[in-house]
Formats: sequence, C-alpha cells, structure tokens
Amino acid sequence: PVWAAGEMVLPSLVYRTGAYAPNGVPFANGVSDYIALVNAKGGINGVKIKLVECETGYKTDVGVECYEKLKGEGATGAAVFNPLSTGITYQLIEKTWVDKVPVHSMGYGRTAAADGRVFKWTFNFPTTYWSQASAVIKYIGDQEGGMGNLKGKKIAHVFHNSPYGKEANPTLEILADKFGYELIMLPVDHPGQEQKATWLQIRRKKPDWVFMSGWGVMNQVAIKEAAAVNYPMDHFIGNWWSSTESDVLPAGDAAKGYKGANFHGAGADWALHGDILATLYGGDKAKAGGKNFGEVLYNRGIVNAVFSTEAIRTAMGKFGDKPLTGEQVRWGLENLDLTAARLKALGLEDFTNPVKVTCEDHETMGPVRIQQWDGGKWVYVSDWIKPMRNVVRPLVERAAAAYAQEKGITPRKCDGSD
Amino acid sequence: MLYREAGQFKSSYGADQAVFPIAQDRWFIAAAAVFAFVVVPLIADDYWLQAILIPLLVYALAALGLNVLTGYAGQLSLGTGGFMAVGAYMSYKITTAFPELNIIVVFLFSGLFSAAVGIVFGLPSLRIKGFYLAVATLAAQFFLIWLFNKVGWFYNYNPSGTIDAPPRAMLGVLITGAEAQPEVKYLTALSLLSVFALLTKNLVRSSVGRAWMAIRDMDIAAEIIGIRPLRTKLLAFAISSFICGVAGAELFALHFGSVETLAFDINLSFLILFMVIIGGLGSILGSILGAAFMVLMPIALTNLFVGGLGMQAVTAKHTEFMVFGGLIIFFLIVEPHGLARLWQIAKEKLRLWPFPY
Amino acid sequence: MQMAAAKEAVAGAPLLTVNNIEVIYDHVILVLKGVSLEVPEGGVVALLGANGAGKTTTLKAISNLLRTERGEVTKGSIEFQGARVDSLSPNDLVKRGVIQVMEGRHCFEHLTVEENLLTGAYTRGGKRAEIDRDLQMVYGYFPRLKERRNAQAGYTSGGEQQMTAIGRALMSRPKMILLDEPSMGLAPQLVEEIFDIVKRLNQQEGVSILLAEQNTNIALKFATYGYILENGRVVMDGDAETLGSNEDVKEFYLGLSAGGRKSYRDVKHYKRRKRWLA
Amino acid sequence: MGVLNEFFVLPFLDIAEAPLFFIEVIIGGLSAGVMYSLVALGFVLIFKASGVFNFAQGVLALFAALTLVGIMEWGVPAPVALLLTAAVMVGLAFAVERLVLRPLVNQEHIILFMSTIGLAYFLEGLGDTLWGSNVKKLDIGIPEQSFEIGGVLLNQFELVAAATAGTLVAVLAVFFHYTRVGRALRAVADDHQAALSVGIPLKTIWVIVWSVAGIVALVAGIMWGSKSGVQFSLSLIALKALPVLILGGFTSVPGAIVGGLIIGVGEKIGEVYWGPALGGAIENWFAYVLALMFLVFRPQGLFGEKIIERV
Amino acid sequence: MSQPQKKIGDTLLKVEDISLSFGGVKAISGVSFEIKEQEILAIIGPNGAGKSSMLNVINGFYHPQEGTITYKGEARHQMRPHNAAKQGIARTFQNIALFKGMSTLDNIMTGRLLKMRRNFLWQALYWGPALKEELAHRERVEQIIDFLEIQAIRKTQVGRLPYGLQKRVELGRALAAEPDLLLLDEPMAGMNVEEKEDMCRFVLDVNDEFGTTIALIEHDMGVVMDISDRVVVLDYGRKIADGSPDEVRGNKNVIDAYLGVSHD
Ligand SMILES: Nc1ncnc2c1ncn2[C@@H]1O[C@H](COP(=O)(O)OP(=O)(O)OP(=O)(O)O)[C@@H](O)[C@H]1O
Ligand SMILES: Nc1ncnc2c1ncn2[C@@H]1O[C@H](COP(=O)(O)OP(=O)(O)OP(=O)(O)O)[C@@H](O)[C@H]1O
Ligand SMILES: [Mg+2]
Ligand SMILES: [Mg+2]
Repeated sequence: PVWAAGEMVLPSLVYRTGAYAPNGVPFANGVSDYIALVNAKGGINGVKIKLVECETGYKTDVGVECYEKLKGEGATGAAVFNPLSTGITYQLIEKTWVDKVPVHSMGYGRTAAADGRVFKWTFNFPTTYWSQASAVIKYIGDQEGGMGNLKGKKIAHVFHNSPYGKEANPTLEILADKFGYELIMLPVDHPGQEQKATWLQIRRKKPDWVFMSGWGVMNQVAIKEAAAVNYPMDHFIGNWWSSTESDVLPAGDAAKGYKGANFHGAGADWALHGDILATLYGGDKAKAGGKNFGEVLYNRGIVNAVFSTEAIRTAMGKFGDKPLTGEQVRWGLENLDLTAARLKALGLEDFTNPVKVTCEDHETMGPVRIQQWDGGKWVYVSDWIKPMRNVVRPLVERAAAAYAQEKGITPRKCDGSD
Repeated sequence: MLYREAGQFKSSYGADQAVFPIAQDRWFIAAAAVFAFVVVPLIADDYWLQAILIPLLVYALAALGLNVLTGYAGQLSLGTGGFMAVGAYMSYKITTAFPELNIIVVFLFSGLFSAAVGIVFGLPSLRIKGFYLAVATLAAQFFLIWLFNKVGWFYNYNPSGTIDAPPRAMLGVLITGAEAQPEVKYLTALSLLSVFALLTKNLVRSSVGRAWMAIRDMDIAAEIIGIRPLRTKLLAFAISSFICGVAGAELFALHFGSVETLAFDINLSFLILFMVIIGGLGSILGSILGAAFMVLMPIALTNLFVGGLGMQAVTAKHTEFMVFGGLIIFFLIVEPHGLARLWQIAKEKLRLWPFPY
Repeated sequence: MQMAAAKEAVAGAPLLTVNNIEVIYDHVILVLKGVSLEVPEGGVVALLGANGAGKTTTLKAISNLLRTERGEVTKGSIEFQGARVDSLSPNDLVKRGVIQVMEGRHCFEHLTVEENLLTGAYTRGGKRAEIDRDLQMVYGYFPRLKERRNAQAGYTSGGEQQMTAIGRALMSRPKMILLDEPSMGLAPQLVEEIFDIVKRLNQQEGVSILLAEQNTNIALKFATYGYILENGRVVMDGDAETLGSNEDVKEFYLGLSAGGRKSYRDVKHYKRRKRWLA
Repeated sequence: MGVLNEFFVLPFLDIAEAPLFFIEVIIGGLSAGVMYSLVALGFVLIFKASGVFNFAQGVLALFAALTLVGIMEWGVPAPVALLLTAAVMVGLAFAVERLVLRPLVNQEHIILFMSTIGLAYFLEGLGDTLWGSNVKKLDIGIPEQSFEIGGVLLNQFELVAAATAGTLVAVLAVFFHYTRVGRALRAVADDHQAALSVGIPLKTIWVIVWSVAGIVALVAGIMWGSKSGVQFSLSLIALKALPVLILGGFTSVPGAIVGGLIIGVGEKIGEVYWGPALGGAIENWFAYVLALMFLVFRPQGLFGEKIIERV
Repeated sequence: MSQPQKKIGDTLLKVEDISLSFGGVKAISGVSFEIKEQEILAIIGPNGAGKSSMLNVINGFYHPQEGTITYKGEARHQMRPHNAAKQGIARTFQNIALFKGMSTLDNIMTGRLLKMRRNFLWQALYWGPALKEELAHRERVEQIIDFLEIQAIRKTQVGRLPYGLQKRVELGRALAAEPDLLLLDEPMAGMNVEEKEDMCRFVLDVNDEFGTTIALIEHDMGVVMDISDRVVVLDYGRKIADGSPDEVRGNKNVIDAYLGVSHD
C-alpha cells in the first residue's frame, strides 16, 4: 500500500468474530472512534494516525499472523501493539524485543511484565490482575468494616480455568494468609456454559463474598446461576473483564446489584464523549449506540487509545513531530506522564487515574474502582482504591527474575545507561 | 505429452517399489526440494516465514501424525491437541531440566512421552470404533489439557501458568527463542517434516502400514488373516502420537515460543483433523496439502477481501467464513478423497493428455 | 450389430430401450463403450458376460444409481415406456415401476428382515392391508424368511440376505425388475425356485425382467432373449435358443464342449481363451 | 493414606452429612443433563437418519436462536417469531439437502462429517453477517423463579426444560419406531444406495430430518440461549452433548435422554464431591471418562444399535 | 501332464459335537466331522444351514458353546482368529472381505504379514534387512499373482474390481499365507462357467502342488461333485450326510433338503 506522508500506523488487533466478539466489538469501536476523533482534529501534532485493524477472532495463531503482517506496516513500522488477548500477548513479548516494537497489554497479559527492567518492550499499565485482586480484597475489607474483620470470613474465587483466570490466585492466597479469610477456589472450565456444580458448592459453602475472574459466556451464566441459588448480588464482584454490559444484560433483572472492578469510567457523560458524538455521529445518539457508545468496553477502548496516542505525543516531544518508529514510541510509553490536567484537557476528567510510567515500573499500579449494575447502567459505589503495593510488587519482581533467568536476560539497571 | 511413463521399464521389484517410480516425478520432487530448502529461505520475508510457512510445516507434521492414525489405521481421533500438548510440555520440562541437551533430541524425547500417552489412550480402541472412538479420544484431549493446566510441575510452577521456550542452539546456531533467525526455524521445521514424511512413507509401504490399512478397511478380516488388532492399533497410536508430540514441541518451541494450554485446546484437534480429511486420508502428500489449505486459504481470503476488495476487517471475516465453508464443501463434492486424490487425477489426466480418457 | 434382428425377434413394443450409452466412472474410467439393448413389454432378457464386462454398470445406469458411485452416463439415452428416464431419480423410477435388486444383497443391516421387506413398499404409501398381503406373498415364496422375520438382517446368512433383497424388491409391485445376479449364493433348490418365481411374476403379473446373471445355463433357460457383453460392449445378442446353441457360448458360458459337459477336474492344466473382441 | 481418605472416605462422609444437599446435587445434575439431552437429540436425529455426524449441530442451535431473537427484535410477537424461525430452519434443511447432501450421497461417514464442518463455517459467517455478534437477550416468557420444597431448591426454568425434552424425546421415539418414514430413515442410515434402489426418496427424507433437527436445535437454542444470552458461544454447547451421545448411543433417541441424565448427574457428583480433591474443574473430562467406562462394556453405547460384526 | 497321485493323509482337523447358537437361534447343533490332510472337503447345505458359521468356528471367529476342535492333534479352546492364522489356517469370505482401499498387490502382501519379521524401526528406514525381506516377499507374491493370472490388476485398488476378480484376489491373499488348511466360503459364487473353471483349476493346483488341505463351501453342485474328495452336508445346523460325492448325490435326505432335483 501507499502511505500518505506524515502518517503513522497504529495496528489494532481486534476480535469482532468468534466466541468473544461481544467483548471485542465494543472495545474495537472505542479505539477506532477515538482515533477517528484524533484524526478529525488534525492528528497528533499534525501526524495522522492510520489505524489498521486485523481480525484475530481471539485466536493466538491468527494474532501472531496479524503481528507479522503489521509490524512493518507504514513508513516507520507499527507504533505499538495492543494484542487484546493474553495468549497473543505472550507470543508477542518475545518477538517484539527482536523486532523493536513495544507491546502494551492494558490490564491483561503477563503480570510480571510490570517489571520494566526485565521486560523492556512490554507495558501493562495502568494496573494488573494482581493489583486488582488486592484492591478488591481491600474493598471487601472496607465493606466488612475494616480489614481486621476479614478474619474468619469466606471468600470464593470463581475463575476461568486458564492462565488468565488463575492470575489472581497467588495474590488472593497471600492475602488470605495475611488477613485470615478462608479462600474457596472454584475453577470453571472453558467455555463455562454449565456451572451447576460451581453454584451448588457456593450454595453449600455460603461464602460471604464471591469474586469472579470470568470471561465471555461464563460471566452471563454465572450471574444467572447466582440469582438462581439466591446468592446476594451485591456480594458478588467481577473483575474488569467480568463486569461489562454483555455480562449483565442477558441476565436481565437477575443481574441487578452485581458489582465489578474497573479502572476507568462507565457511561457517556464525559466531555470527550460529547465531542465524539458531535464530531463522528453528528449528534445521532441512536447511531452511536449501535457502536456501543459509552459501554464499559467501549470506554476501555478509548482509554487504550488515549494511552497509545499520548505515548506517541510524549515521544514526539523527544523525537520531533513526524511519524515515529516503534522504538521511539517505546520511549514515549516508558516516559508517559498522563497527569490529571492532561486528562481534563482531553475531556476525560476523573475518567481514569493519572499514570506515570517509569523504567522499573511498567504497570504503575493504578487504583481500581468498584461499580455496580443498577439494572440499566453501571454506577460507582466506591472511590478509587489503591492496590497493596507492598504485597504485589515483590511477587512481580520475583516472577520477573525467574523469567529473566530462564531466558538468560540481564535486567536493565534503569539508570539511564540502557 | 510430457508426462509419460512409457519407455520407463522397471527391471526389478525394488525399482517398482520406489516412492516415485516415474522419472518426471523424481525431477519434480528434486526441484521442489531445492526450492523449499534453498530458494524459499532466500526470498521469503519474515511474514511469510513466521506467520505462514513455519506454522504450515508444523501443522503438516501434526497432520502427518494424525494421518497415520486416522488415514492409515482408520482410528478416528480427536485427541491430537492433547498429544501435541504432551510434546510441548515435555519438551519444556526436558529442556529446562537438561539445558545442554540438543534441542532436536529434546523434540524426539518429547515425542516418546507423547507416544506413551498415546498408547494409554489408545487402549479403548480395541473395543470402541468409529465416531464412538473419536468422541472417546476427547477424554484424552480434555484430561491432558486439564492436567497441564492444573499441575504446576509441568510449567515449573511459574505464576503465569505458561511455558516459554528458552533459547537453544545447535552447532552454534540458535534454533529456538526469540533471537533465532526465522530462516533457521523454517529449515528446522522443514527438515523434520521431510524426515518424518519419508520415514512414514516407508512405514506405510511396508508390512506395518499394510497391517494398519487392513485394520482400517476391515478389522475382522484383518484379524482373521493373522493381524493382532490391539498391537497394530496401539502401534499406530504410538507412532501417530510420537509424530504429533514432536509437532507439538515444534509448535511450542519453534512457532509460538510461549504457550498456555489454550493453544492445544480442542480446536487444534479439530483443525488437524480437517487438514487430514481435506488433504486426503491415507496420503502423505495429503497431510501437507491439507495443512496448506487450512493455513493458506483463510489468509488468502482475508488478504483478498481486505487488501484486494477493501472490505472492513469484520465483514471480510464473516465473508471469509462463508466462503471458506463453501470451499470445503465444494472440494469435497469435487473430490471426496481429498486434495491428494485430486492431484493424482490431475496427473492421470496429464498422462492421457491430449485425450480425454 | 444385430439390432434389426433383435427387434424382429421380440414380440411386443419395447418397454425399456437403452440406446448406445457410454459410462465413465470418476471422470476417467471408461466402462461402457456404447451399449444398446431393449426389453420388450413382458419379456425376460438376460444380460450375460464375464466379470467386469459391465453388466452391473448397465443396470445401474438404467436405475440411475450410477451417480452415487461417481459414475455418469456421458452419451446415449435410456427410455422407459417411451419416455426418457436418464435424469429421473431412483425414487421416481421405482414409482414408475422399475426396481433394481442390487448385486451383493445390500440389506439394511440394522433393520429386521421384516422391516427390510417393508421398506420395499415405501413408494406405495400406507396401504396397510395390501402391503400385508404382499408380505405374506413374499413369505410364501421364501418360508425361510418367515422363520427369520425378526432377526436383524445383518446377522442372517448370505442366502437369507439374498432372499430378503429379492423379496424387498417384490414388495414395490414393480413393472420391471432389474435383477443383478439373483442366484448368487443361493442353494440349487432355491435357485430353481427363484427363477420359478421370476417366471411366475413374468407370466402372471406381466412383470418384465432384465437379468444380469453368471449362471448362463439357467439364465438362458428362463430368458427369451439375451445379450452378451464384453469389455463394455454388446458383442452378441439373439433369442435364448440361438444363443444357447452358439458354439462359443456353449463352450465359454455353458461349459459344454463337443462331447457334452466337461468335468471341472479336467480343465486343469490347459486353457484356451477366446474373446470376441480383443 | 491421606489420598485414600480424600478419595474414598471423605466424599461419602460428605454425602452422608448433608443428604438434602446431595439430593440437590442430583437434581442439579438431572436438570443439567436434560439440557445436554436437548442438544444430543439433534445429533441423534441426523445421525440416525443419514449416518451424518453433524458437526454443525451447535452452530445450528446458535443460528436458530439468533434468527429467533432477530425476528423478535423487529417487534414480532414470540409465537409468530417462533413459527417464522421454524420456517427458516426448514428452508435451511432444503438448502442443505440440495447443496451438501445430495452431491455427497453414498460417501463415507467421515466425508459427510467434514462437509458439515464446512456447513458450520458457513452458518457461523452467515449468522454473524445477518444478526451481528452482540450478546442478545432471549426471553420468550419462560418463568425463571427458584423455590424451595422441603429444603431442596428447585427452579421453574429447569422444570420447563425437563418437560420440553421429555415431550420431544417421546414424540421422536414414537416417530422413529412406528412409522413408515421412521423405518425409511433407519434404512437410509444403513445404506444410502440400497435405500435409493428400493425407492426411498433420499431428498425428502433428508429434508424431513434436517428440518426436525433444525427445530430441535431451535428448542435447544432457546433453552441455552435464555440462560446465557444468544451469542456465538452457544454453538459450543455441542461439546457438552458429545459424551451424552456416546453414552446413550449415536442412534438412540431415548439414549439421548438417559445418557444426558447419567452424564449430568455423574459429572455433578464428581465435581462437587471429588472435584476439590483433584483441584476442581474436572467436569469436562470426567463426563468423558464416565462415558468411556460405559463404552468399554457396550461399545455402541447404552441404547445404540449393535455394531454388526460378521464375516 | 502327469498328475501326481494324491495321497490323503491323517486327520488334520477334527470337529466334535459342535453346537453354536446366537440368542435363540441355533446355528449349529452337535456337528462332528473330520478333515484329512490334503483332502478337498466340500461343505454343502441349504441357505442358513450353518456352513459359514462352521468355518467361523474353525478359525476361531465364533466360539461354540459346546464341542471340541482338534487341530493337528491338539485340542483348542477359545482361540482368537489371529492364532488360528498363525497355526496355518487361512480363508476367504462369502461376502468379500478384501481391504478395499488397498491395491491387489498390497492385499496379497497382507497375507504374508505373519511371515515378516523386521520390526517397524527397520521398516521405517526401508533399508538393509527390511528391504531385503520386503523384496523377497514381493517375489513370492508375484508368483501368486502369476499363478492366479491377475498381473494386469496388480496395482488397481481392489474396491474397483469386478466381483469375480475380487474373489480371485481374496484367494490370492489366503494363498500368500501358505496355509496348511484353506477354508473357502463360496469361492465361485457370481462367476460364469469359464471363471469357475479357472477357480477350480487354482483350487486343484494348490491342493496338488502344495499339499494344502481345503474345505470349501459351494452351491454349484457341478463344482462340488467334480473337485471334492468328500462332502459334508448340513441342514438346519445338523449334519445330514458325510461321504464321497457320489454317495451324497444319491442320498435321499440330501436331495430333499438341498438339491431339489437330482443333479447329474
Ligand atoms: N465405482 C467404480 N469406480 C470405478 N470403476 C468401476 C466402478 N464400478 C465398476 N467399475 C469398473 O467397471 C467395470 C465393469 O464393472 P461391472 O461391475 O459393471 O461388471 P459386471 O459385469 O457386473 O461384473 P461381475 O460379473 O463381476 O459383477 C469393471 O472393470 C470395474 O472395475
Ligand atoms: N452372528 C450371528 N448372530 C445371529 N445369528 C447368526 C449369526 N451368524 C449366523 N447366524 C444365523 O445362523 C444361521 C446359519 O448361518 P450361516 O451364515 O452359517 O449359514 P450358511 O449355511 O452359510 O448359509 P448361506 O448358504 O446362505 O450362506 C443363519 O440362520 C444365520 O441367520
Ligand atoms: Mg456385476
Ligand atoms: Mg454362508
């Protein structure tokens, strides 16, 4: 293809087909709308972003194919990959350090990549599953009237029986030791359309809280089953891939009261949304609605796109206002400092928390907020909750060190020498 | 009238039993080998190697393995993904436990583990047949995946639950790991495929292969002429899972570099089975053609729809599904016995050319 | 070659005409190379020939079962009662009264013998009483089947299956039966009986019959007219007596030498082969 | 010792301790089993009547449910929408017969199996193109409340599902065994060519079974779709039907229901009582292992037609 | 050509009081007879008399409820078919049981399977001893192909062969095993006179040249009377006659049960 001068390529691996399309579609729409808006306003410092979608169907091998196809696309190559799948992220982590393209797995992927000394090319800010788990426990403690009251309580973890679903387990276990709650592990096999056994066990063991790391159809079924065994919905908390519109809508009224973690806002009440609605949809709300406008995952797509474009903008500060290479964008990611003021300028005040990435910390351990489904929309029921860094960070560093050893990687010093 | 066997007389049974008895075929194969081993690495770019050719070769190897079991021995199996997982996880275990061991040897050892597992799950085949067996082999698929997911030992207890291929070199050339050259990975996969294809071809044209086919075509009669069904079937399971195990190890170490059990889920089993059927049951060439079809066709369609016709990625994908499904049915109708048979008919026509028959 | 003579020899209008058909399997294997034949209304016509001559193929071409074997008629035409039937489905043909008894029995293994017979009456709809009567008729012909009526066909003996297959065809009340080697695997007594049945059907019910048969002896005894097929071509035809008295037919199809029937023991070490066409 | 205890003592103690809960587990198993049966039934129908192992059965259920929801979204009342969807499924049956089955008549089972894979791809693409890939809520007014009787929790929805499956099975079993068409269906499954030769119209037969199977798929789609929303994952329910299929027998309508119940109850008991000792999520393979154990004794499944072995 | 005088030897196989039933169906009840070395024994009888079942019993595919079988002086119990094959019993089938997907050559080669020794690792290499063995057996098989005059169809897939040739290939496969006892189930069904002559010639030659003992089932009385040394007649699972062809032909029971009219 011929590339217009002054254009740079942002690849977008999406899954608008397959079992997880209900999640993939809103996300992809959020990304593409935001980029369209940026372009409509003249691009980033005059550089237009060419968003190239590649359909993965959430399949790892297709994701790799997309990566290989897009990594060299455009005059300067791909800016940054957002694999949108833990499986694909794992594949790309290694490839990218050879190809010198950064990967940003926002709130998924390999948690250990938070250690930027080992994972130079991989970023997973603003937060990870481990951080999230600690924040959710904090929330529960809060609800119980203080962390001390967790002692003797029962917390069940219903999780997708895959590396993704199991991510939170070590953190939850450590915290169980620390706070003295009883942890009940309930794995659910993919795809999770049948969870009778799981919910029978919940009915029997009567946990005080249920935390869920689910994915796809598993969430919808879990919510229905929870209602069917009369589990109190407001004690049932999903992680941020388990608390979206697609998860609660099929359950209808049963889902009322269900909670979920999130690291950004839900709804369309931000200035940016108004901007998008006006610029891209000519104010036609119905048309925008068809594109999942304002849904949780749509908003997550926006956050993701904001991070990418802001990182590019940061990099331009150093390398000049022109299309940048992946290597340059990596620098932008590592030096990203998205302040509250900048967010406000973007029309996203308090939409997500400020982020400051460093060489050591590619995660930033951003705070998490709990939202609740009121039957028609998500509403916040907590303030921003800071994860327990003292618990999580050592885990991260240990895992990263083990990885480095296995792969024979010498960690960076982060003193500016590399 | 270039493709003729006239004038090529075979003076010994040995010559008659050669893999390619016709000279033109031999020339063609030699040319293809030169092309694959020499020309391709020179001209193919990263995308072709990493995204298309390496997976193609790996899948072709797996398809070859399954073809031994299903195409030759007639035992329908949906456990391929599980057996490949055994290969992958065992190669990880072996190479992390013995970092000095040559990676090719590691592959072969992982194959042995896979073969052992294959034998265990092949036991029910004595009594269970056809689609019943196919569904029963799903027990292997689900159990193995569950096991590798569950037992931390298999992934060295690392918290992410995935396994990563460490860099390993042979004769000073890196073969696995991110830094290994795609060309090297490609040649490794190609060599392994060629060797296994040749060995398998030899097997299926000797008495073991005939015993398999006998069991496949009519197991009772086979038993009556003296073939021991269980032993023959188990040998097929063992060899098939051996090859699949090696393919699994390759998929992990050469292609992906990092996998979780999801990579070996039931869809992989189905995919390999489709390759075998589309390519041609009971045909070595078919395994390769089938793999090529299943790997290349979707990519070609996507590139056609997105690149060529400028469709949206989603619409393209949906259309691709429909066209791909339609193509499968179309090819089956044109030739139920697969692409390999189609190729053979083409050759036969060529032989008769310019006469229609 | 002797079409004209053939036409004269048979009485009545032709019920079935096969006109110079050519059949190819799998797009490449040419099996029938221009076969023509006729079956007159009410006639019994035998189709003779060595293994692989194309008898079965001819019958399948007529009953339109070829397509299921990836074979097709590439030239020529087939007419039944004056109308072309080459493109009818087998089911329509059965409805018009042409049914084939396939070589190699082809019983429905998992159905009982009786259910097998009843499937034969499928095209006749649900006329219970009539069908019951015909069922009794078939049992009358083959008492052995009555004994085994509730056995799964897959477990009956070869001969029992053959009877089932023939009985099944009779259940459709055909106008014309294409019989492919009915005598195969039947005890001598039964062979006679089957041909008696065939004859009775022919004479009493006016069913026409096209018969592919290796047992030339008996075929020529019951048939009025015969065709000899070799290598996919009709090499000779004539009425049964003429054929029966032809020297070559005698020697190669009837096993009669100049001095009467020769013993199988004596043919041992020498062998002369003759083919009409190379 | 500890292991033995965990596997052979504790689970039984557990059961004895809370018998009411055990009953609940069994009921849970039964109701899950009924849902599996619904899917298995579609497979059985098609296999029985054409020897085709229909890989597309799951996608068929998805397609049916999608169509139903899609039509309901136009504002059509549920009963009318149901009829319209049924009509679409019949239309689909015609298309499948003409475009897939007819050209492949008399081919080996595995080839037909493969062709249904092509069909699955096609329908998946078609469904997405026509109706989009969002999760859609399906509500045709089946009550969903739970209630307790004597301390045992029951769910109305599950009772409706059980009743539906029971009725379907009864009707279909009668249809297969006692009608002329039913007999013809079984004949076709045995030998396409012979069936043709006796004048059984394969076309009609195939259209009938695929229509019936399509409608059964619609029922399955409704039941499962009400639970999880209508979306692509619905097509994966086919996997849950496979152990049921081999346990009950590929060719038996009653087998589908009995097999479903056994698998349902077996896997729930396994998961609830033995699962914890093994780390949980054993349901999937446990169902297959359970089915395998039955198969070793009856290779054709509990009610399947005996595999004829003769020379 | 001078015919070597045939000498019929001792009992090779003895069947005593065999009874076999399937559920309620009694396929064989209390049948006894013997097969002597190098003889050609014909088993005849109406359809469903239990002839094929008898062969199945002899080669271990069916296990009779009662009775004993003594082969080469040893009584056997519950034998699996492949063991029978190992002990030198080969057979052909009434419903052709060839391996449809394989060529004629390969089908006949399977008959030699028991004689091949190299394990699969050697075979995978297809080299050295394995190759030598393969070629040696190929040579033997080619002799059989020549003998049966099926050179032209050597490489044809057997599923496509006409019925009669398939029967011939089946015979070839059985011969390839170089059996001591050859069981033939209606080898000449579906053949015309000329082809039957061929088959008879093969059967007689095998019997003469290799001294193979043959038990055959056949409905063509001409063939049975001409080539067999002895005839056993079954009816409804019982033996109703046993003797030389001439004795049997004249036997009233046999005529009633089987022949219908007397055959000359
Ligand atoms: N499905 C098929 N595919 C390819 N070739 C076939 C097929 N069926 C038959 N033939 C070939 O067609 C020729 C004629 O076969 P056909 O079965 O018609 O012979 P026939 O006269 O009935 O012989 P027989 O007496 O043995 O039954 C044979 O050479 C056979 O090999
Ligand atoms: N496996 C079986 N199960 C049930 N019945 C059987 C089985 N095998 C044979 N039979 C029955 O036993 C009887 C004898 O069968 P067999 O095949 O031995 O007859 P046969 O003498 O060979 O007859 P034919 O000349 O018709 O081949 C038949 O009635 C048959 O239905
Ligand atoms: Mg024939
Ligand atoms: Mg018999």
